[in-house]
Amino acid sequence: MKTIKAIIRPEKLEDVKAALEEKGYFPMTVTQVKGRGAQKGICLQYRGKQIVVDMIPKTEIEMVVGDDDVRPIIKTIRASARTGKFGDGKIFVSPIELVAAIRNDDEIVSE
Amino acid sequence: MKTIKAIIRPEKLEDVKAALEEKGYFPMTVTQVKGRGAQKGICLQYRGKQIVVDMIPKTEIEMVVGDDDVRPIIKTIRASARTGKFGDGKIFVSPIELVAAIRNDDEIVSE
Amino acid sequence: MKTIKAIIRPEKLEDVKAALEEKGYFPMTVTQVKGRGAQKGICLQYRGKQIVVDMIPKTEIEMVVGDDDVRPIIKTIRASARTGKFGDGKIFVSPIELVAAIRNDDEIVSE
Amino acid sequence: MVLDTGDTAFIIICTAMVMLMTPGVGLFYGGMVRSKNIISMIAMSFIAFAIVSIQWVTIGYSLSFGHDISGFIGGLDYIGLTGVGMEGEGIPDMLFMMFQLVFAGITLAILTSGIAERVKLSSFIVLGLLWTTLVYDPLAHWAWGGGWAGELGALDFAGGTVVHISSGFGALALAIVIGKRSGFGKYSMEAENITTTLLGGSLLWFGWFAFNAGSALAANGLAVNALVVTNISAASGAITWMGASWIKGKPSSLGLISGAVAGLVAITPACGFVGPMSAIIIGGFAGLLCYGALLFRVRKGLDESLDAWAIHGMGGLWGALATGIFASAAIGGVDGLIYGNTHQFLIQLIDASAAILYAFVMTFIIAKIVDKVMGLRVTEEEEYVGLDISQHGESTTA
Amino acid sequence: MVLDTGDTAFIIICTAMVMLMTPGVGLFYGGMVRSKNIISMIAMSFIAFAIVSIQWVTIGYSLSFGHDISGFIGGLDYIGLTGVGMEGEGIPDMLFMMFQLVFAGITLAILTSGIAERVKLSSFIVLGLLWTTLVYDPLAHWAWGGGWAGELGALDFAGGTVVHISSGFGALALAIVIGKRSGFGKYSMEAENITTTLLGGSLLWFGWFAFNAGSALAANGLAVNALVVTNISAASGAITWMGASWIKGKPSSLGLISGAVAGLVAITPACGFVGPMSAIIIGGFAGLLCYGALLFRVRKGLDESLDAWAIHGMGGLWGALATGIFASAAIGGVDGLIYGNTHQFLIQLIDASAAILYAFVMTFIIAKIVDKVMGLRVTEEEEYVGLDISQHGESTTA
Amino acid sequence: MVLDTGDTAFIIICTAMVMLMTPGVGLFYGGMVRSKNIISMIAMSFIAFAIVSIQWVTIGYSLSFGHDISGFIGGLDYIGLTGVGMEGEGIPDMLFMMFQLVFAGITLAILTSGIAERVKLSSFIVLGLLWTTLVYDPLAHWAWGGGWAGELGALDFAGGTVVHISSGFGALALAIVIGKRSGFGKYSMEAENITTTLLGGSLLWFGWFAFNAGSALAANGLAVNALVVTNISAASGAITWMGASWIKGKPSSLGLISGAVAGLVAITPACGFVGPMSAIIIGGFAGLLCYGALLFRVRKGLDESLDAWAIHGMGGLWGALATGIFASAAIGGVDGLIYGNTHQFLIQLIDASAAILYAFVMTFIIAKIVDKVMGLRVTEEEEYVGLDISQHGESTTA
Ligand SMILES: Nc1ncnc2c1ncn2[C@@H]1O[C@H](COP(=O)(O)OP(=O)(O)O)[C@@H](O)[C@H]1O
Ligand SMILES: Nc1ncnc2c1ncn2[C@@H]1O[C@H](COP(=O)(O)OP(=O)(O)O)[C@@H](O)[C@H]1O
Ligand SMILES: Nc1ncnc2c1ncn2[C@@H]1O[C@H](COP(=O)(O)OP(=O)(O)O)[C@@H](O)[C@H]1O
Repeated sequence: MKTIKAIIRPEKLEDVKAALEEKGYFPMTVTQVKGRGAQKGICLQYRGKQIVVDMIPKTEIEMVVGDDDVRPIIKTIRASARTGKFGDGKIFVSPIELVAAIRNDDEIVSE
Repeated sequence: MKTIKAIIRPEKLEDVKAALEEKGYFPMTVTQVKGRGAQKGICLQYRGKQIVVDMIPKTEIEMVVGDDDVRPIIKTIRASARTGKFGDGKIFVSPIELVAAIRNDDEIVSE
Repeated sequence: MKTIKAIIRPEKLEDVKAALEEKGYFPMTVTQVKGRGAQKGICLQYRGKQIVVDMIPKTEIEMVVGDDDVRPIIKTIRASARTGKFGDGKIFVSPIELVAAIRNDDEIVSE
Repeated sequence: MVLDTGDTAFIIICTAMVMLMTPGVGLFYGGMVRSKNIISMIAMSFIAFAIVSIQWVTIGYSLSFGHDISGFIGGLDYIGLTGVGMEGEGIPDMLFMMFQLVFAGITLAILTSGIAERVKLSSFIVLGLLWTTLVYDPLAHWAWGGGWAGELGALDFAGGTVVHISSGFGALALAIVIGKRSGFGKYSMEAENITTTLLGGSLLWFGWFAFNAGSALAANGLAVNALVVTNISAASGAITWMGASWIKGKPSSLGLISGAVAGLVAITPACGFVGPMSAIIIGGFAGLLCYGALLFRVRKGLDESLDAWAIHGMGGLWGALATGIFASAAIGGVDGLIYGNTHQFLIQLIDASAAILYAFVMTFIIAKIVDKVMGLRVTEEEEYVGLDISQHGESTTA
Repeated sequence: MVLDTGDTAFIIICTAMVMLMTPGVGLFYGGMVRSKNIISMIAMSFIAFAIVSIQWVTIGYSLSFGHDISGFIGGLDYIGLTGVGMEGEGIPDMLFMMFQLVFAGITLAILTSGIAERVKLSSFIVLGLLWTTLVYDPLAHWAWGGGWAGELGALDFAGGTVVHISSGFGALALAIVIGKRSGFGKYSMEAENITTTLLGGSLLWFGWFAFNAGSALAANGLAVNALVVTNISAASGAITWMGASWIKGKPSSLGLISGAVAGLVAITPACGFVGPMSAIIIGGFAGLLCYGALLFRVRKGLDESLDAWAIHGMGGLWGALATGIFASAAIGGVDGLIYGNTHQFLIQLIDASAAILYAFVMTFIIAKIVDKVMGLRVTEEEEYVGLDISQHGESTTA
Repeated sequence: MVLDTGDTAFIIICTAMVMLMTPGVGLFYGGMVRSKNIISMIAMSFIAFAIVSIQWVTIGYSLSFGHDISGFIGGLDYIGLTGVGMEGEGIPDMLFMMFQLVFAGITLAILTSGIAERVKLSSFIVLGLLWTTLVYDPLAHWAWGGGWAGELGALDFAGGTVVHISSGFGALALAIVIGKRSGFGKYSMEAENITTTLLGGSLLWFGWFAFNAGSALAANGLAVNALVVTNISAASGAITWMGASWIKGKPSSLGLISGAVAGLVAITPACGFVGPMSAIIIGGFAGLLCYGALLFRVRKGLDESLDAWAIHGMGGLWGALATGIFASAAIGGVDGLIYGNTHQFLIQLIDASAAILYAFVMTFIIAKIVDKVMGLRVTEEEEYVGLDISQHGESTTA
């Protein structure tokens, strides 16, 4: 199992959700975060000076999925969240060793 | 070391905290999130139509613990957060390689 | 690649950001969380009784970085976020297998 | 008598200020529910005001202030405001009608306490129309429209029985019929937007000056007396509730503002009859009593969620009796118990008891009927998701 | 005539209440934009009020109420308030000036709907000063200052054309000149702080009593009529809009409060001329019409963002016509269409059409000029970051 | 003289409006502290109002308005409101008492600026009772109750020295005694709920009309003058502060509203004596001066946290002097410096200086004593956790 953490533009959340749904991926956890990338946020011009607004609101989507689903999900997120401009976000993938349900005793152990 | 991420019903947080305390587990970080599981959220009937409310507020508890504590903690969370109905949440376990204190130079490296 | 998750005092965020910037580390994602450490939060005396305020607002900084950057970043965070008192926070390091940009098709795979 | 511009100006402004109390109740309540129901609470206050506005000008005013029928209800003389003119004593009759309208509106808003976070919107509208017609209008008639209570000599200057006992005990009946919120008693359901509640409370305190002073229907000494004792009672209630809750734990801001409201409720029937020093006692005791009632309710596991019963019901009861105790002929022409007039106290007791009984029983019956016919309560899922989304399709960050 | 303390007290308080409507508009709008622009919306209302306050006492009042020049504009007699004294009929002239000031202030605040979330602050200030001078002041003169519309016999009791048509159609022109918010139509831009909007709406409803009743300029029967029909129309509008949106989906609280505002707008020109039962119809139809206008606007992809056009513009138009339809000589001395007076209806039609045309075209021209000279709109980055940060250097949690 | 219904109506409503300013201060301040202390700030305003309400009717009114003792303090004639009746000149004496009560209440609320986010609740209550008795009551007596300042001919129409200098310089003394907030100067403590501050500011602006116009104690031309100049000064202060802060950086909404408050403060003593064009200057300069004072305070590392000193203290001082400069006999019967009356200016200078000295020193002493006896400040942990939790056991999402 892997966990995919995608940091996207908040205004793209609906599109991403819809695109994932279409492909059959439902479960996810969403958090409101703020962030900056390598571009250090957004530069505003103000009377000749540059003012950097460095903490931009972003939406973080976390999905724990089977190993084979990682690629299609990344593709789907990219397709639906991309604008081509700085600030589109990043996707991070890391390992999950165990997924346990709370409602019942179901468990999936990653080998 | 492992990190246990439990996504539970917000109204169960107090119970879960109390249950963990009783077993001697204190440290944790809590985040307000929203999410949906495989059931795609909650279905409301509205004049014959189905309206799906898909982003339900949840509480995420994150605890970084020793490997041997994983099982008892999962058990405790399950016991205190379970209602038996859809939406009870999930527990994810993943590896942590290093824990460093900020107050002093203590560190625990996972082997 | 590694992900560094630092849980710090909210009032230290500006200092930590500035210190990291100085060292050239920009990208990060920041979340408002609450937490308690081994000290079980903060104890207030109230008419002889002890009242524990156990969920203290904290700021979580997450940074995905190359393996070699882990040590200097931890050092920088410690230097800028430390007060020496309980509640200073923790830093957790865990593995990242893949970093994918959304804006374009750049990817970095951890070996 | 000719119209007086001072009195007319006064009551027009008072009407506006009392109107503002209705969203005030919405904000006051809205801050005390979980955030997923805050829109619902505020919207119900608006809806209460809107539907009562139309009900009142079409039929309610007539039922309350039309010619008396058997001491119980008013006749249909003023239906659609026919015959309500621009003449009057000091102020136009039409203005009196309007001033009474805003009282009817806020009363229904107070009632929403008993069904908070679980009522079906459509059912609330039906219930609200029935309640204002079958409970509020008769009670207004009894006290002020020529009904039996007024005839008996019961004193209710600004609505202790009509507004507060009716809505407080009504809310209790509703809470019993609709049942507890799911999870009540199992996990905490604490106030989530206290700032909003404090804002709502401010608007209530502000509007209450108009509510009570305006009930003199003229800008005269009696209005000033009402103004002064109203403020004293509010302050006194705030202090005693805060003090009592301090002894038990920490002095919460919710206790402070609830105490103020308790003091305001209790002085409402009395404010045209008692003096400043009595007001300190009336408000102070109201703070303690209502706080006690709240603790009692919680202990009993009753989910009258936002304490309309404890504060408006019990505060209104205490106010009605206190009027019978502290009334001073020098102020309002009637003496109370402390001046040896047992008779007045008994009248107050009868009046309050009748109002309690009537409001509780009628509300219970109406609620049961609405529940049978269309279901009073949302489904479990709708309740879990919250009324903002399930009833209004909306959500708010604050 | 001597001053009357009742009337003077009345209009002083009404002035304060109408003043409160301006931040009321700010809160109402502020809750409907994305949180990153909430400060900007509220601040623009304050700024509107501040700059109009100074404009009005230096020149605006004179342009509106100075001696008539060709029916179009007032002369410069009252520049700097020279000659505006403490005498007057019932109330001091100076108080009349002040009561009119708060009307001018709120009108500019309403206009900000059309440029919400994308206007450059400095340009708004210049635009606002031009607009109030070149659009508001002439319109106020036409209707109330001795201009052609008043002479023609057009009825506008409290500002249907002057305040609502002007700001509503002005906002439409602005929206066209400034262009859509980036992302409009592509992703949802739903209201994020509905509680704030409901609070703003409450202050509007409250203040509107003063807006309309105060326009009688005396605490008399006419003021009371205005008060009563204002409330009825608001309630009626709230109910029909809620009802209509219920049929299409869920009854949102935004619909409820928008309907109330629609009802309030529509009754504004009419409130001194029509009776209570007409008010039910005027408000009820306003709720439906403005809701329809909103849906139409959305369908057309027009980003007149906070619906000043749909609610104030179309509601104001309907109100102007409704005055010509439902006016009753028994109330305001003039009969309308339903009493057989076609003439009055035609006058209303001419007046409203002229106001629409003038407001739309002039606003369009002013906006174009400001846009050319200094740029009306922030940069894409500034818009993305939000006006709170980019224009004010601030941000707020709520 | 007989009572006048217009005047009585006017002052009753003004009383209610000024009352609303006290929670207005709470909201204004509450939005500017960190969210963990927002309840505490608002609650302190309520508590201030509640305890002053009781203090005033029992003893405070008498100390302020009882028969003069050596020009310094009032006698005990009116203890418990004995002898305060329903007769009076134009308005009942009892109403005058009540109107004065709301002034005393808000003044204590303003004072909380200096101890924000770090005061122990119990100590604040004791301090507040001492302060209102030993600082406010004498100052009110000096100016309005027959004390030396009034006798000397000092002009203070609505409370420049009594309300604003006293609370502003008092807050400064408190801030010095209690010490900086922990972390002050080390990390940023910016306003977190600006919407709440803007709302509070709106209520202040609204209530200030009643504060100043009501101080005429009659609905007459003088009240209208006060109303008009009050608004002009507020607008002018808002514009200059915004402008000045624009030059230095971005025009924040907090600067805008602070400038409005600065203008309102400065016009307070002057509003019954100066005309509209003077008001533009008074308010405009107040905006600049108070902004400068704020920058000075920050530079000096003084943690008078919410700038009561910069705005109320310095604004009040400027207002007192400005009254001596711009007063015009045509308006309030006295000429000022610009009409050649140096004498009046000197009187104003003496009066303001005495008030500053008295308020600062007495507050300092009281604060020191309370600190010694019971500790003025919470512990470090309590401060870190925030006063909402540590003093009230509550927390709020907004
Ligand atoms: N290395 C990283 N570690 C943690 N978060 C990151 C990293 N890089 C990017 N992010 C997150 O992704 C968001 C968007 O990143 P990117 O598109 O690179 O940003 P930008 O163009 O705004 O600089 C950032 O705001 C931040 O929250
Ligand atoms: N695979 C997953 N990845 C990320 N989050 C998940 C996943 N599955 C469940 N969750 C989180 O756990 C919550 C509860 O899950 P579950 O009990 O399956 O939900 P539900 O019954 O509401 O569909 C979800 O709202 C979501 O936040
Ligand atoms: N083992 C852990 N797992 C998850 N979060 C932790 C852990 N230990 C500490 N934290 C987080 O770090 C914060 C600060 O920790 P620490 O400095 O130990 O806290 P404190 O002194 O407040 O007890 C906590 O509030 C919590 O959010």
